[in-house]
This record gives sequence, C-alpha cells and structure tokens, in this order.
Amino acid sequence: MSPLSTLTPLTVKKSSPARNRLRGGARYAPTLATVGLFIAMFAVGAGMYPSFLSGQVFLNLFIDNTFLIVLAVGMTFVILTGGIDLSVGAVVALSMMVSATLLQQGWNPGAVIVLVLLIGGGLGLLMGLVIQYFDIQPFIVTLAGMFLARGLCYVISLDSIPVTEGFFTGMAQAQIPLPGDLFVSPGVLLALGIVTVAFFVLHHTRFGRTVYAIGGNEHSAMLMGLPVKATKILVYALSGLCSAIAGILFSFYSLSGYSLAAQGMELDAIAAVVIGGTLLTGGTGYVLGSVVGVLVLGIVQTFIAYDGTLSSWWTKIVIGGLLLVFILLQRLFARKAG
Amino acid sequence: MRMNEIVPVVEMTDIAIGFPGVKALDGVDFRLFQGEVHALMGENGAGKSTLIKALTGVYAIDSGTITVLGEPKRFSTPGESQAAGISTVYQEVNLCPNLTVEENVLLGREPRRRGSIDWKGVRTRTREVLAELQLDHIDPGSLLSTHSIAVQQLIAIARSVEINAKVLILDEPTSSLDADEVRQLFRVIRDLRNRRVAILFVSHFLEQVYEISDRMTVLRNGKLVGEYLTRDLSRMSLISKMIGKDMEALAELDQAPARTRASNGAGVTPFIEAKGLGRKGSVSNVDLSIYPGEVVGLAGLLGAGRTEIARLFFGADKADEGSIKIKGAGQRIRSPRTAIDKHIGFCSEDRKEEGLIGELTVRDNLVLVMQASKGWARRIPRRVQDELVAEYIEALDIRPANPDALIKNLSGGNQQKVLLARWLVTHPELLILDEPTRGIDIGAKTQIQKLVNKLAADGMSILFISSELEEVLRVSDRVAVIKDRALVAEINNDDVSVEDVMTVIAGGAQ
Amino acid sequence: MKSLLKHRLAWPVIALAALLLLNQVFKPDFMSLRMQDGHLYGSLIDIMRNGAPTILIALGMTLVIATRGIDLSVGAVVAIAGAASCAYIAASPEPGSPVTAATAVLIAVVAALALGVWNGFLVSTIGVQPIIATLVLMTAGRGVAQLITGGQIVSVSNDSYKSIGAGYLFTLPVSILITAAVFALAAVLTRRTALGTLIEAVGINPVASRLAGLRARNIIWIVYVFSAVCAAIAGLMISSNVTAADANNAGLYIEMDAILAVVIGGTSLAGGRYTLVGTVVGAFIIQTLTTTVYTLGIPPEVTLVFKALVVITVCLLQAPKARNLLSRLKAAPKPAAQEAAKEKVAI
Amino acid sequence: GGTAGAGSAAGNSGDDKITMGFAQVGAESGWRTANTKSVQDSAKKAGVDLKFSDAQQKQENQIKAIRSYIQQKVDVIAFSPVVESGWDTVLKEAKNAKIPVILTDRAVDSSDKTLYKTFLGSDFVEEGKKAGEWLVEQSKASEPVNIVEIQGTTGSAPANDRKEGFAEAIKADPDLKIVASQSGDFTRSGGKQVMEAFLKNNADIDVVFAHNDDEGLGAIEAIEAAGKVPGKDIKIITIDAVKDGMTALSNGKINYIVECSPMLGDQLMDLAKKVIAGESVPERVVTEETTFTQEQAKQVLASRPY
Ligand SMILES: Nc1ncnc2c1ncn2[C@@H]1O[C@H](COP(=O)(O)OP(=O)(O)OP(=O)(O)O)[C@@H](O)[C@H]1O
Ligand SMILES: Nc1ncnc2c1ncn2[C@@H]1O[C@H](COP(=O)(O)OP(=O)(O)OP(=O)(O)O)[C@@H](O)[C@H]1O
Ligand SMILES: [Mg+2]
Ligand SMILES: [Mg+2]
Repeated sequence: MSPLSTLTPLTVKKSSPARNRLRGGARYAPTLATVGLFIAMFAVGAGMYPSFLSGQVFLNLFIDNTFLIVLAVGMTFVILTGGIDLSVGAVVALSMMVSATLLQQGWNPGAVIVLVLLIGGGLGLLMGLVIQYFDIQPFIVTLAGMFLARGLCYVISLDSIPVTEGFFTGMAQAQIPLPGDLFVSPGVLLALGIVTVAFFVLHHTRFGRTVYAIGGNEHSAMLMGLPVKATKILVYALSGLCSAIAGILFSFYSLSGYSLAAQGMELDAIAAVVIGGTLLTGGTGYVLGSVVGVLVLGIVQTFIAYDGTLSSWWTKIVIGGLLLVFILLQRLFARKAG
Repeated sequence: MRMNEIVPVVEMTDIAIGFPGVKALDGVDFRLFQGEVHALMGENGAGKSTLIKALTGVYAIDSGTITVLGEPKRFSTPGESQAAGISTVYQEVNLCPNLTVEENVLLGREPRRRGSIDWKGVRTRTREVLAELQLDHIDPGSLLSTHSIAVQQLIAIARSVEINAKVLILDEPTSSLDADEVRQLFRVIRDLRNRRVAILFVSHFLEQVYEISDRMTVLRNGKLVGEYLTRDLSRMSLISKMIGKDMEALAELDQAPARTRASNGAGVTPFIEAKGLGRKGSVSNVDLSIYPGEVVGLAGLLGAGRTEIARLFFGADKADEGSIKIKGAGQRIRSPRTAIDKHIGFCSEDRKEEGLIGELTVRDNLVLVMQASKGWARRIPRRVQDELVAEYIEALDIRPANPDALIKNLSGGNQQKVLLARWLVTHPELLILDEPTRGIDIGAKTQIQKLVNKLAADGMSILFISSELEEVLRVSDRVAVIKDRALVAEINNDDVSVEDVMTVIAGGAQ
Repeated sequence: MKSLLKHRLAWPVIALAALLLLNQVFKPDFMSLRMQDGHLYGSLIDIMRNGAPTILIALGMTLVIATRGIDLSVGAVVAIAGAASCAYIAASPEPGSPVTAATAVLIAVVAALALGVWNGFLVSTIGVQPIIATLVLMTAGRGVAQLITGGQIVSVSNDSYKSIGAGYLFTLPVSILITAAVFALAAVLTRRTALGTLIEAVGINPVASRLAGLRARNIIWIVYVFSAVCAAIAGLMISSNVTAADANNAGLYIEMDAILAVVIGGTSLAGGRYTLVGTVVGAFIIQTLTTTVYTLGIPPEVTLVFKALVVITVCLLQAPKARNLLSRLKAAPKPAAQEAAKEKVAI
Repeated sequence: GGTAGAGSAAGNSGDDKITMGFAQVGAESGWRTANTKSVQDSAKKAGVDLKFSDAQQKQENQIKAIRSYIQQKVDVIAFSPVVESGWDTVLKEAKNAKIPVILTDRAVDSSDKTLYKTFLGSDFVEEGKKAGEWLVEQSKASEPVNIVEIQGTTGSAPANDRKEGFAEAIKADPDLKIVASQSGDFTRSGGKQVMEAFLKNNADIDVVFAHNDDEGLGAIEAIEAAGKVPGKDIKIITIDAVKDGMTALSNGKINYIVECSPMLGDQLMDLAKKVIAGESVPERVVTEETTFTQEQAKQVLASRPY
C-alpha cells in the first residue's frame, strides 16, 4: 500500500477550499439581499414622495420602532434555537401596565424599571423551564404565557393609565441632536446598544454559538456535550427580558399603560426576524438581519403614511403586496447568490 | 486477570436497559483500562451503541452500576460525561451542519480572551488538530454541510481527539473512511494509547479490530458473551461468538462470493450511457456506461467525487453539461423522480440526512419509494405491504423483525438494511449503491455482496461505491477510477489487485 | 387500563372530560339535552356547533403542520369566503333562493381553491418560508374581504344559506354534520390512500423524501389547498350562523385557536406524525373552555388568566415528563432507598 | 388620487386648499368604516385635500402617521386616538410645528389642553347612561328585573365607558340587577355565542344590554333559536343605531337603541376650517345624537344613511 502515503494530500486540496468559501458566502445571501432591498425601497420612496428623502425619515424608522427592534433581538435568539415566543407582545403590554400603575402610585422610576425587568425576565425564565423540563412545545407554553400576561393587564386595569412621571416624560421628549438638523431619541441609542450586545453574544461567546448549534441540530448539540438545557431556558429568559425592555421603551414612546397595547406585536417581531433572513427552523440567521427586517416593516408603514390616499382595506392589501414583492425579490437574490 | 491490580477507568456492572419491546442490554459487564484499545464487538443490534450511550449519559440505565476512575457515577447528560473526561464519537455523525468546521471541532471549548471567543485561536487550534490527522486540506472556515459524510466523520473524530480526554470512545468511526484515513486514525489512536488514554473502539471491519485492539468484549442480543484478549481469539471464534453459530456455518460466510461476469459484447446496448456528464463546480466530463447485468465499481479516494457522480446519474443534482442515454435513447434526468421513473435507484451514503424517515415505521420506510412511484392515490394494499416487508426482513435479517418499529429506534446496521430493501422492492434496472455496507456487520455484508451478485445475474445494472477497495473489487465487473472529480481510468476486473488500482489512482494514467 | 393511559390521545380526552365535568358540577343540567322544535338543544350541542369552524380549520391546519408548514392565512380566507358569498347573495336578483345560496357557496369554495393554490405556490415552488408566505395572504386577504364588503357588515336573508351554520338536519345542527363529513373525508383521504404517510414523510425529512422520489411539491400543494377549502367552509358557517358577513372580524385570530387545537391534540409543530382525532379533541377542549368561562361566569377581565391556567394544566397533564414526576413523587421512598443501597454495594 | 404632489405643494404656501392629515384607528367595525367614509366624503365636499391613514388598531402606527403628517407639513391634523393616553410627545411635536390638532371620536387624557384645539365626538359614558335611564323608566313595577350585559372588546374605551354609564344609571332602581356579563367583542358571532350560554345558564332573563348593535343582533338569533321572542320575552337595548340595528328595532326585535353617530365628517371639516382661519372653537363638541324607540325607528328608517 505504499503509493498511498505519497498520494493523499494531493487529491482534493486544490479545488475544495475555494468552492467552500463560495458556499460559505451563500450564508449571508438572504440577509444581504434584505439590506439591498431595503435600500432600494428607500430609493423608490424618495422617487415617489419628495419629502421622503430626508435623513429624519430614515431616523424616524428607528425612533418609531425601538421597541420592535429590541423585541426582534430577543426573538432572534429564540428562533435561532428553533423555538418561538408568542408572549412578547403581551409582556410588552404587561410591562407598560405595571410601570404606569406603579409610577402613578409614586414609585421611583429606577425601582419600577428594575421590577419590570425582573417580571419580564422571570416570566421568560418560567416559560423556558416549562418548555425544557416538561418537554412541552414552545408554541403552547408561550401562548399560555401570552394569555397570562395579557390577562394580568386586564386584571391590573381595563382603563389606560397615563404616565406623567418626570424621568419617563423626559425620556419621551428628549432628542439627541445629530449633525444636519437631525435627531434621534435616547431609546434609539439603547436599542442599538442592545443590538450590539446581542451581536457580540451571538458571535463571540460560547453561549451564542450554542444557540446556533441547538438550531442546527439539537440532538447533536446535546451529544456534543453542550449545555443545551440551560441555553434553551436562558434564551426564553432573554426574550422575556427583551420584551420587558421593549415595554419600557414603548412606555417612553407612548407614555401610557394600556391593556390592549402591543396586540399582535409578536407577529411583527417574528415577521421582522424571518424577513431579516433567519430560518424559522433555527440555526441560520443574524441579529442585524432582524434589525433590517424591522426597518423594512417600518418603511412599509411609512409608505402608507406618505401615500395618504389608501382606504383601510387598500392599506392591508398594499402591505401584503409590498411584503410579497419583498420576499420574492429576496428569494431571487438569495438563490442567485447560493 | 492480569490487570486485576489496576483499577479500570470505566467499569460497568450488570447493566440493563430496556426499550418498549426490546431488552437492549441485559446484565452486561464491561471494563475499560488505561492505555488499552478495547474493541466492542457484536452483530447489528447487539447493543454496542446502547452500551456506549448508557455510559455517557444519553440513556438512563434501568439497573446496574457505572464506576469511572473508581467512583460510582451516573451521568445524566453527555455534557457531564465529557466534563469527566470521556470523549465520544457517536455512531451517526452528530455535528451541526449549519456551523463551520472549526466551530464544530471546538464547540463548547473555544479558546477565549476576556470572555470573548478568540476566533484566531480557534482557527489555529483547528488547523493543529486537523494537521494531526493529516487533514490539512479541509478548510476550517467552510460549512460542515458542504462536506461529504466521510469528511464529516473525520471532523467528528478531530473534535473528539481535541479534548484532552482520559477515555476516548469511537463508535464505528471508520465506517465510511478509506484505507488511508483509517491509517491516519490508527496512528493517532496508538499515539493516544501510548499516552495512557483508554480507548473504546467499535467496528465491523475485523482486520481493523485485529490491527488496533488489545482486548475485546463481545455482545450478543444485549447479553455479554465474554471479554477476551485479542491475540487469544481467532477470527473464526470471534465470529462464532458474535453470531452464536458454530464453525461450520461460518465457513461459508467467509467465502467471497464469486462473480459471474456479465457479457457486454459489441451488440449489447448499455442500460445507461453518460457522455461528458458534469456539473459546474462538481465533477466534470464523465464518460461511463453500465450494461445490463453488469456491476461497475467506483474506486477513488475520499472526496474524489464518487458520490457526486452517483448523484448526477440519479438527478439528485442536475447535470449542466453532457448527455445521458438510457437504453440507447437520449434522456434528461431532472430530478430523482424522473430517475426513478426510468428505473434507477439510489441508496445514499448519508443515511441519517438522506435516507431515514426517522419517525415512520420500518414498514413505511421500506415501501416508501414504491409508494411514491405509484402516487399517493393508489396505496399499496396492506397485504402486499406485509408480504414485502416480511420477505425483506427475512432476507436481510432485519432485527427486530417488527415492521411496526420506528426506524429511528433500529440499530445503525439494521437501518441500513431497511434502506437497501426500500430500493430492492422496486426492482430497478440500475441500482446505485453508495456505501451500502456502511456499518453493516460481516454476516450481513457478505449477504449483501451475494445479493448484488445475484441481482446482476438477474440482469440488473449496478453502480457500486465503497470506501473498501477490496469490496469494490470483489463485487464489480469493471472498476472506474475517480480522481480529482474526474474519471481517470476504467479497468476490467480480471484479476486486478488492490495494489494495481492504487497504482492507477496514484499515477492517474492507465 | 395502564395501556389505555399510554395512548397518545388519552390525556387530551381526559382533559376534555375534566372540563365538561367541571361544567356539570357548576350547572347540574349542563349535559342534558332536550328536543326543541324538532332539534336537539343543549350546551353540548352548542359546543359542537360553535366549535365546528375551529375544528374544520384545525383539520386543514393539521395536515399543513404535518408537512412542517403553518397557515396563518386561514382567518383571512374565512373572511373572504363569507364576504364573497354574502356579497353575491345580497347583490343577486333573487337573494332568497336556494340556487343563489348554492352559487354563493360555490363562489366561496372556488375562491378558496385559488387562495390555497397561491399559498402552495409560494411555499412549494418559490420556497418561501410558510409563515411568511401565508402572512402575505393573512394581511392582504382581510383587505380583499373588506374591499368586497366595503368594510360594512353585509346582511343576507336566505334560508338555505342560513341552514349551513344555523340549520338542523335529522335533529342535529347542519354545521356538525358538515364538519363530520369533512373529517371523514380527510381521514379517508389520508389513511385509505397513502397521502397521510407521504405527508408525514415530507414533514419529517424533506431531503430523504425527495431522494425517495416523492413529489413533495404536489403534496404541499394539496395540504394548502385543503386548508384553504376548510377555512372557506368555516367562513361560510360563521357568516351563515349570523346571516351576515363581517369582513373585519370574521375569523380574526382563528388561526391561533386552530394551531392551539392541533398542538393540544398532540401533533408537533415540527412536522411529521399527526393525529386528526387529536385535533378534533383539541378543538373541543378550546371551545369547551370558552363555554366554561360562560358557565362559571368568569368576568371578562380574568378570562384570559383562567384560560392560560387551563391550557398550561392540560399541557402538563399531557407531558410524559410531568406525569413521571407526579408518579415518582407518589412512589418516592422506594427507589431512592434502593438506589442508596446499591451505591453502597458498589463502593 | 393625485394628492401626492399637491400635498407637498399645499402646506404653508399661498394655496388656499386645505390639507388635512387624518389618522384613523383602523377598520375594526362597520361603524368605523362609516366614520371613515363620512370623513372622506365631507372632505371632498368641502374641498379639503385629505391625507388618510389607517393604523390598524395600533397606537404606534398612529403616532408614525402623525409624525409623517408633521414631516409633510399638512395644515391640520385630525385623528381618532386608539387609546386615550400617551399622546403628549407627538402632539408637542405637532404644536412645535404649528400644526393644529383636532381629536375625533375619542378624547386624550393629556393634562395640557393646549396640545389640541378641540375634541369632536360622542360621550360613551353618556350613551351607557341613556340606555340605563330608559330601562329604569320602563320598569316601574317593583318586581326584580334580570339583566344580562354583552360587553364590547375587553379593555376598549367604549366598552369600559358604556359599562360604567349603564351601571351608574341603573343604580337608581334596586330591582334592576345585572345577573351576567361577558364580552362579545363587538361582533355578531360573539353576541350570539355569549347569549346562547346566558340562555342556558340563567333561567329567566328579562333584558339584554348589548354594547353595540351587532352584539344585539347576534343575541336576537340566539334568543330565537332558544324558542323565545326577542323584544317581547326578552327586551333588548343596544347602542349605535346602524341600519341593521334600526331595522330590527322597527321590526320590534330590539326595544331601544342609543345612537352613536359615526357621521362626524361635516362637523370635522367645519371645525378644521375655523381652526385654520384662527377662529375660536369650543373645547368640546359633542356630536348630535339621539335615542330611538321602536316607533321612532319606523319613521326614520328609510332615511338612515348607514
Ligand atoms: N431509542 C431506542 N428505542 C427503542 N429501541 C432501541 C433504541 N435504541 C436502540 N434500540 C434497540 O436496541 C437494540 C440495540 O441497538 P444498538 O444501537 O445498541 O445496536 P448496535 O450494537 O450498536 O448495532 P449496530 O452495529 O447496527 O450499530 C436494537 O435492537 C435496537 O433496535
Ligand atoms: N457543493 C460542494 N461545495 C464544496 N465542496 C463540495 C461540495 N460537494 C462536495 N464537495 C466536496 O467534494 C468532494 C467530493 O465529494 P464526494 O462526496 O463526491 O466524494 P466521494 O468520492 O464520494 O468521497 P467520500 O464520500 O468518501 O468523501 C468532497 O471533499 C466534498 O467535501
Ligand atoms: Mg451501533
Ligand atoms: Mg461518497
């Protein structure tokens, strides 16, 4: 068998790596396509409505969607593991309700925020534990979590409660000036900060890589000795925490607590994540993609607001249509790249 | 008991595990010592993988005790056993296809700097490990899913030796490796053995077992047959211990089935004839004909492109150059469906991802292709299904012989048999077998080789791919040699030796 | 008994029975049925009649989920079906005739076929993730329904049409009979033919299915079309039950109920093995839950909390792990002692 | 159509065509659609260039729409708040941009009354009260009256307020008792299902109070299916006065309807013109609304616009 020893290293060496790199690049295709299409949409908007082409319109996409960005971040973690969290919208509402009620009773805003974060994180943790230890599908558990959180809102109060506390109103009205007569809200910085942290966690920590591994193949991840259980539980806790933060951001944004607020927001968050290129089956996707997904949903809304001639039903049809055009183009580009 | 004075690293006593309907392990004792390579032997379904999973905490044991380094232990997750110094490569490749090679090698153990993964360090470390196994040609940054199952198996091994483990468990690590990779692996294993690592090794290749192991434990039907020193146990008696039959019955088993050459004289049209077949970025310019009743073997080294050729023939990947003629008429094979309609079958090498429908029963899996051909509206009558299933369970000795067992609960070798049967029931005219004997025990392997022989004698064309060159030579009439994703030579198999083929591969010319 | 409890449907059925019993305790005549104007009348009949649309949609959803998909658009299809048929009846010269009603039904079903084909096209041919593919129709479809009705509630008075959702035949509500028929059809279609197995195969391992020669596309197409048709029939029932089409609210959030029914019934959202009977039981659980809220007189503001608790209890009951835990708690002392003893021997 | 270009040209330029940005809640009910239509028709009639947006019941969408109106420099902004609280920030932005704001249909609970010019809409509490007062008036005899209430969407402002107003009014008569109360989500099927359950759980029900006509219409179906006569065996009171409701009222199936008119369009356009012209307007404009008995319904039925 002597010929072998001199021979093996020659065989595949040359061709394989280059092609693999090409293959690897395809991973980013859906997300890159999303970014490209977003830019294209912005350009189209600018062509159609003159006042569209302003930096502030772009920044408003962030200002008006801080909470959704944060929600999408949490949701990205969950979906990457192959799970889903339907409770986020209701937890946002609950966080708003709790903070509005407590602030009305004269609580210190710092304490309120801490408490809200604890409630959100705690609820997420609880759902994670149930999902993991009793092996119940995330869909059901988080749906029950949604009922529970929304139900607690009703129990707290059926009426909407205004927030008049100084810190919250200050945050609501603060504008951080940027060059060129532009501004953003403090919430935007917070949201972007969270995105950065999430990006770091996902790509530069073991926890983050375990999240991806679980999505790739949970059984394999378990056999590889990864802390699958703990990670899955944590992911839901994280999502709960993000929902609580989103709730506080929404409080800053709308200065009230209302039991029906953020209805259906879970679907927006999921849609943003999926539009951003994350696979619902888990394992592939990027948190930055999810942010762009939020912006895409936002820009669709902006289109509607700018148009101003659409009746209610045409609004829905146009939203659906834009979504369709978007995903079709995304598929097309992703396919070409892959 | 010459090792009595030394404490075993792992000692399992009186282990029992039952699954609904099967007693997978029944009062098994097992010991593993430092610095030995211990082979765990047994037929398909004997309980080898289950014993390993019991040790590493994948399955909870019903009764018995496990001691690791003198301490009683019961791991409840593989993570715990890994933390305790037991590194395992499970039978099926268990890696994450969505991550890169380097991540898979180091997942959960990435070097870190101030809490953040040191990606440079990851790359360096992966390169080192791969180099140790002489796998430098694998790009650490490539996605795992772009690699063939054999390469993935190597990466899994790389991952396991990366850990500084006291115990290394390898469950059929060599099932799709070719001779050279096996050699590299054994070099590393010996190296580890010299460093006093305890190694548990499972394989159905007796030569390999005899080459590397010091001791062996034989299981049969979930029960312990005995523990032996490798050098004290002859092959014949090992086999008889494994299958529980006496020597005479075995004699016949060991005989290589004789090929009766098919005639493909000038007047006969080949069943399939490929001209210049290729696909961008994959194999190119393949000219290959297979005549009715002929077995063509594909020989080549790991990653040479054998699987890719098979996939082109079957339409699993679409060819973008060249042409295919079937029975002399030009045809396009656009998808597996069209291939099957043209009476071509393909048994994939990747049984977990491309073969099994895990949550379905043996019966459903077995008749799947046949059913798909008939279309959903015409269900194969239950009676016919029963007959077919019974026939093949019997013919291939599938265990447990329960058509209603979920296929995911079968042992690896038995799963392979079901997948093979899936194609046999449809009586294709061309059957492409990619590593059909992967993970199959010797008894069944001979059976399958005989079966191939018989099918060809009945007029079927067969394209046979195996990493085991001897096996390719034993069953084929003609051997096509693949190198660097191109067909470099065709050799008529009269009295060619393994060495001859190797020379061709090495020289690249006829 | 033990093996009966092991059946995968045992626990959903027990949960349903428990809920019904709870009602019975609070209202002793809960289970009683009486004849009124020649048809059966009672809470149980109400549960079945009101649950019929959810059951129908959940049946379609089950098959979609079995292929690893999901159909969010069913609510919109409900709205479109109701809107289209009612708008047709309202605009026709003979708004009361059976022929008009039949044509209206036909229109709704044909529309549903088209919508199902559309979903199937996006999912199977274009390869869009099901949740997003159907989200398009979920959003736009309700708009289309509102476009048809002009956003107003379209009332119709057509006795034949009314009988779909509110009529009786052989003393039983027609909607129950229709649902039973669709269930039987689905069961026969999937179990008498090979469709069921092939759907499961595609859901469990799409790659392997393709290599086995399965025409996954057609199968995916079939399930989305089936789901849309089920939704359309449900839409007809809902609108006929109140003899009006409400494009804004008909079928709102019904996709959630349907998915919940499927999951409670024991089908996994990850695709693969499914159970139609389980789905029906799941849908009954959901409908009974609503009825229970009414029976117990739970105030609207705590209704959701109550539902959350029941749903989680039902799931825990079903989860083998939770049950193991329970039985282990009951039998705690023995194995623990045994284990301790054994460990001593081992050392 | 064709407003896109005009919109930006309008603004503060000398053009005398008024541009109004109107941010609607959504299209959750027939009532709401009629409201939208009224605003659109009136705008056309009054020569107002209307920029309309539908928020689909989401406050954040409404805020976005208002922001975009500010960006587009419309002359006046009108909107029906999804919820009462949480508008201060965006209203301040409008104020800073010197764009007057008119609220329709629902108030906001801001303490700063300078943030909007006026509020045009119905008083939901008052509606509930009117319903209750009629009932108190009707049931003079001192025998107990069992009332079941079919509420609107849990937590929504009209549901909260109508419930409150009704409860307050019937306090006047201790014989009136609400024996059951559930949410029917403002829909016919909701009303029907809830009523079915009520009928089975409560032996005698004398009165149904439904928070809108649709729920009432659903309840009628349930009552008929139970073999009773709506309007006779069981009295029905509803709110809204949409056409179907009025028809049922005139047919004797409903006993009393409190009007809640969606036809705010003309009043809104008047107010907008005044506000832009700098004239003073009252802080609160209550829509002209009335109540209908069965006889009254018969007379006006033919002339109901919606
Ligand atoms: N999860 C499971 N559920 C039910 N039965 C199982 C399960 N896992 C294994 N078995 C059964 O246990 C027996 C032993 O299987 P095991 O995988 O240990 O065999 P093996 O010796 O590794 O065989 P092979 O050489 O084919 O890999 C088989 O009969 C198998 O069907
Ligand atoms: N799409 C792809 N992109 C990059 N590399 C690929 C791709 N497909 C296959 N390869 C690589 O090409 C080589 C040839 O693959 P193939 O599976 O055909 O080899 P083989 O001859 O069957 O050998 P074995 O199965 O033993 O690895 C492998 O190294 C594989 O990793
Ligand atoms: Mg095994
Ligand atoms: Mg291969």
